[in-house]
Amino acid sequence: MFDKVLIANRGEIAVRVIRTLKEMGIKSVAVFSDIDRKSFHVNMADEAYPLGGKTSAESYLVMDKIIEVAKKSDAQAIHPGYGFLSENEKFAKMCEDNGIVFIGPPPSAISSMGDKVTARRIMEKAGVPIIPGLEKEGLTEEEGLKFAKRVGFPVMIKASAGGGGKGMRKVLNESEFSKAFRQAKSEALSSFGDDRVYIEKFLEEPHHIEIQILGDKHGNVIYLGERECSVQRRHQKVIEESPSPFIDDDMRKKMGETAVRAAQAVGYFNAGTVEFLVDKHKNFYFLEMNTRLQVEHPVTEWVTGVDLVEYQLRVAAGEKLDIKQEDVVLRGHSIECRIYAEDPEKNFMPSPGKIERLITPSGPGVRDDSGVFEGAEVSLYYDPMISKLTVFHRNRKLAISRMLRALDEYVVAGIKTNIEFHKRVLTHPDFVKGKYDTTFIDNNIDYLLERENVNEDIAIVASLIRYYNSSFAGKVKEGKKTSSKWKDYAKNCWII
Amino acid sequence: MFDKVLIANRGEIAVRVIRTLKEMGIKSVAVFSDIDRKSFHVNMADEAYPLGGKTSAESYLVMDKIIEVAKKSDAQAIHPGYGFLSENEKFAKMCEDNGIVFIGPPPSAISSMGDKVTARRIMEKAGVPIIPGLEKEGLTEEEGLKFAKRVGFPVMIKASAGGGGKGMRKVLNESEFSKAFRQAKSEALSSFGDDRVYIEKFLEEPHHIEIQILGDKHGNVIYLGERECSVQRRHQKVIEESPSPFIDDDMRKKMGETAVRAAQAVGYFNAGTVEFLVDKHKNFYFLEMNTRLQVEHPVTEWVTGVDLVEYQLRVAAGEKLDIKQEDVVLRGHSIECRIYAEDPEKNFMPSPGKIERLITPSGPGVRDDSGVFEGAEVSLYYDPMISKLTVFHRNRKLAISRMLRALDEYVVAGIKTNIEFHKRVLTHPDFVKGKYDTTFIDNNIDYLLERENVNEDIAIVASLIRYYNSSFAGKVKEGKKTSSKWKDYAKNCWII
Amino acid sequence: MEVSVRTGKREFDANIEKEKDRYKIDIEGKQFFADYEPLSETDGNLIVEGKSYHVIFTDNSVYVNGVHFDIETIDPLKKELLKSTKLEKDEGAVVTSMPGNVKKVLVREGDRVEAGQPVVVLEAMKMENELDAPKSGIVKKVNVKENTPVEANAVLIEIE
Amino acid sequence: MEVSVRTGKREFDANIEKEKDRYKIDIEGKQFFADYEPLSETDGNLIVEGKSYHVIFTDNSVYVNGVHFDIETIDPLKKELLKSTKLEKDEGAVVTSMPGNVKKVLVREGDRVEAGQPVVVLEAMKMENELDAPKSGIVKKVNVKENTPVEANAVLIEIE
Repeated sequence: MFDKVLIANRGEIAVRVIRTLKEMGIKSVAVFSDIDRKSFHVNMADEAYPLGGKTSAESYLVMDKIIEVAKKSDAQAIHPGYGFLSENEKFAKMCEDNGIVFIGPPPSAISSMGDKVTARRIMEKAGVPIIPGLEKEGLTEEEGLKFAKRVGFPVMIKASAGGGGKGMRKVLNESEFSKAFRQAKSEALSSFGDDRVYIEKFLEEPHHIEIQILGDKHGNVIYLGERECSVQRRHQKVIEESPSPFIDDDMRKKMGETAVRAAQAVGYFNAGTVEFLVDKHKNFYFLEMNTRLQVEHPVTEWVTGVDLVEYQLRVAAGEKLDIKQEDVVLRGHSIECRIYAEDPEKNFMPSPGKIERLITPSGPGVRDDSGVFEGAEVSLYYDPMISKLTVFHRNRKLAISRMLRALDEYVVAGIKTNIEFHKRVLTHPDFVKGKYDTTFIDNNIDYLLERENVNEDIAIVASLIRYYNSSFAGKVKEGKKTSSKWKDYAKNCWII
Repeated sequence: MFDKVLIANRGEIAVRVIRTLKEMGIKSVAVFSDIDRKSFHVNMADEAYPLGGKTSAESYLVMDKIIEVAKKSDAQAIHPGYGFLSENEKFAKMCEDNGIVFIGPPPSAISSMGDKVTARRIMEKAGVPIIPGLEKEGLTEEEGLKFAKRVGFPVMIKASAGGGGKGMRKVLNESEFSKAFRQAKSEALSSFGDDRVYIEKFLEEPHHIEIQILGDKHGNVIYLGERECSVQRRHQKVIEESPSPFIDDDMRKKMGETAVRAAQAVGYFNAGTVEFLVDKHKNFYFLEMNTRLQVEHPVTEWVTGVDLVEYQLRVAAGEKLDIKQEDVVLRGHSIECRIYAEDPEKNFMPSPGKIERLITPSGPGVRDDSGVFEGAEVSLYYDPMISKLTVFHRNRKLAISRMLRALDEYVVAGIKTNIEFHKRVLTHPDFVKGKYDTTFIDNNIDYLLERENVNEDIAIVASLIRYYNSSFAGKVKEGKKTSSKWKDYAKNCWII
Repeated sequence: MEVSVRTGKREFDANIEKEKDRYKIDIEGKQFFADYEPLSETDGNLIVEGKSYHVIFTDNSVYVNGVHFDIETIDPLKKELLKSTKLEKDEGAVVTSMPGNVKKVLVREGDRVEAGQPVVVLEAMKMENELDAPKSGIVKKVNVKENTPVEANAVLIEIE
Repeated sequence: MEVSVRTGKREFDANIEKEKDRYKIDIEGKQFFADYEPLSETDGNLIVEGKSYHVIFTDNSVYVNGVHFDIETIDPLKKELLKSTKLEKDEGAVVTSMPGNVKKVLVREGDRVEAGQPVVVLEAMKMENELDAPKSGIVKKVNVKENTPVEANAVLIEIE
């Protein structure tokens, strides 16, 4: 096993990886941008080296600098986390060339899965169901339209080299096709330097369900159940759960075995995720494969008892998997709520600033994977996800209750978060029944944004007491603490 | 199920119970002494009522006041936690008489198990092995000595009505017997108002292993594995784990079935613990039964997946157990470290004061059941246990590593704690091998109190930087922040 | 003690008095008896009619059991001052109802301004207030200089 | 900057200088280059030779990665003053080596005192210092009053 591992990442996932490294007796090396000098992962790591720069492009994406730190610190391996360089074939190769183990799959698997057209081709060959689609070099608008008419609208146009919604267009009918096709191509070009696009049948009321797999360098691949990720906002996952309330044991087995086939088709090792779209008739189609640790991996850890980061390290070090498929049993239910620094009432705009007060939940069946601490500054430079709250209980109903209890304990003051939004989702009748698909948030946004303000009178009582005490303590002098909002009020009252 | 439950307790166990009440949608009512107005459990509860008083005797032990609050707040049931009134037969009856459900066993079971002589008699009749001993009304010194000579020294003299080490004497040989007998009797009288004592064979290298049981009001009793509690200091548990590294499946089953028999012999329902002493030949003997929730219950919750507080409530409300014995599977390994506000270097003296800084661990497989918060005052009036840290992993070795990682994350500044002491225990070769009994701490105290101070130079560097910066910021004026310890130094330097 | 309160939807005068160890509070006719205990600089526990609440104060907000509220409290006298005099003698006049200190003049004579555009920053009642143009037009006259005091009802700027 | 340092076992003078963004520190011949970043009033992160440490300061202690240390730092001049003059002219004399202010006199003439028992509280160098009886005996003379200044080397109390 390694003695020292560098984590080429930041925030909660860097902290997450450091925790398992500590448990394995492996020294951890953090890297940080200028913005992140005060961050949690730097404080948690055994060693920390500056990358300089502010943006990701100036820091966490600079491969040379990271390799240099790895060499300087004698790190034998690099864990890339998710995002950043985690699915960068070039970086994986660069590690190899420098005698450093990249904790991920072989570079060839990254490149195969990174290009959607290639991935579809390989999956098709491996017998993995794919969404009816048309992908060919030099696809013309005419060919595309002909295909769309054949499979029926709506269809999706997607960038071959893309991801995350860029270069993606949903086309409802024939008349929209031409414009959408051209827009998708130009967006693909500007985003990925590659204007190739492909066309797919659009699935209605689709579920996003993904299978966690784990493979070693000796050809063994197992699956560790699924995650239901259909609570999404603009293709951004918000809440995930395992198992999915939508599928049963038979389907789980079928999807799991398909995912293993998909992984084996590209000679995969490492933890990985095969994402599927599942339509309302429970047909499932390969969507893409994420060749790295997933944000929502803790729900799988809860239900299977497997520490995925530990196994990433063991596999990377060449160990054989000591878990067999029959050892994997889902032992209850787990839910994850991603805590974002954002203001749901202002169209989910990021809400950077200082976390003035932070109380994280604890007690039975609760796990908080946080990337921040009280007093931390949430910057606009990086992802606004500050933490992942996960819970476990023996069934889904109890897990929802536990999550609501944990969310009640969770306090983040100073910046806005989506904690109240999560509570609305978890108490929505459709969510409670487990009857939701990827359209859930959009279709219920008004309900989900409502606030009850049951304790407004109490908030007033508290404010009055604060005002009363600070008046007598002579602290209202500045008028700042207790009445700063009256600035706006005063402004409105001027006679002009 | 109940709508509202009063918790007749404080600290971490009150918080623990409130968490499950919230998950079950039951309102929680806290009570508090004058000292506890600012405490965590008051802040967590839905409702809170003052009991007045400072000591336990003036507050948490005043039955009338607690019943009065329960009535005033319309609580239908009272959860007594552990300690205080949890094993008070009179209080259980008083609840009954006032139409309030006591969340515990029938009063008769409390009284049967509360008197050691009675308990021994019942256990003997039920075929539960007991330590060879002599108990009879009006036991004389001569009878005692005769018995001791027959079974062989050492023997233990114990108070019939006692517990917690009071009125307890270990007698190594005949010459000590007379004095010890008289001391035990007088201590028993002053502690419990009852001078009856009994005599037992003393077991060498004994393990303290206890079985968690759970019974309903319909006669069903199951056992939920064991807890190894042999890491003790003066009969005070410090670290517990489940399963015990000392026993195997066969023995677990034998002890479990014996514990169920013990519970059934007194018509038990509620969660309960049957404590056994196990000698080095793996003979086990009934020690006592705790007719309430146990401090160390979270390790059982981790390995069995059962929320014991939830089942206490369900059973108390008359529900039938929906878990059968065959459903109970131990799924890994859990360890608990009790975090005490105490100074191991000063003979474990309680260390009251303000918690200036508190950082609690999180991440995979870690649970912290705390009764305090940053800024809280730890008072001398009550138990100095501020938190229970528990971890879970798939085997014992990994669980130890995880606990060490979690202890590394745990920071309590301002008061002294036993966190470093725990780390010494967890890395002691005998503990690592799982080869320890109740003499472990006493036999290894020097090793366990050693400190490594590996980072002393870094502490000096930090102090110098602090001094440097505060000098330039003009903050050293007072000489307080950076050199208060020089008072003592200066004192020693005076020429007198 | 009278205190003016404003929430997102409501605006009213409340009353708070201290009676022994508790506070007696009147909010729009509803009476509350509150037992408040500070836990730290930011946190406190509030017990009202037996119910317990964890309260956190930040510079601008109060959190009750973790849920965020914007509640504004101010001395009713100050509030009255702020809105007392409704002068409307000249549609184009930027007038202050309070004495204060001109912090910044944001326009010059001859500038084109839009209705609602801030034209002067005035410091009064320890607060900075932006005064907006009452209508669109051209700045005819600037009657004040920066860092100079002005009287109540003074016409600071005239717009044509 | 010279700083006197005392730990449980060690006592020495250290040196600390600031060089650009980092601190250069000398501890008993060992040199450290430290990058320190405060995280809050109490917390900071320290990077020394690539190693990262979480540091917490309380009034009397410093915690490194959660582990508690008692480190005392003081201006070497003050320290010297505190221990410079070793007068031993009279075994029974309670003498101050520094000028200061008598805060409290804990004994009266004729009192019986034990060796090591505090007899005077002196405020000097912004610190309160208890002066102990150098030997057991009877207080023969109290030469000072509370709240009055005394010179260095003054004999405050005589014990016989």
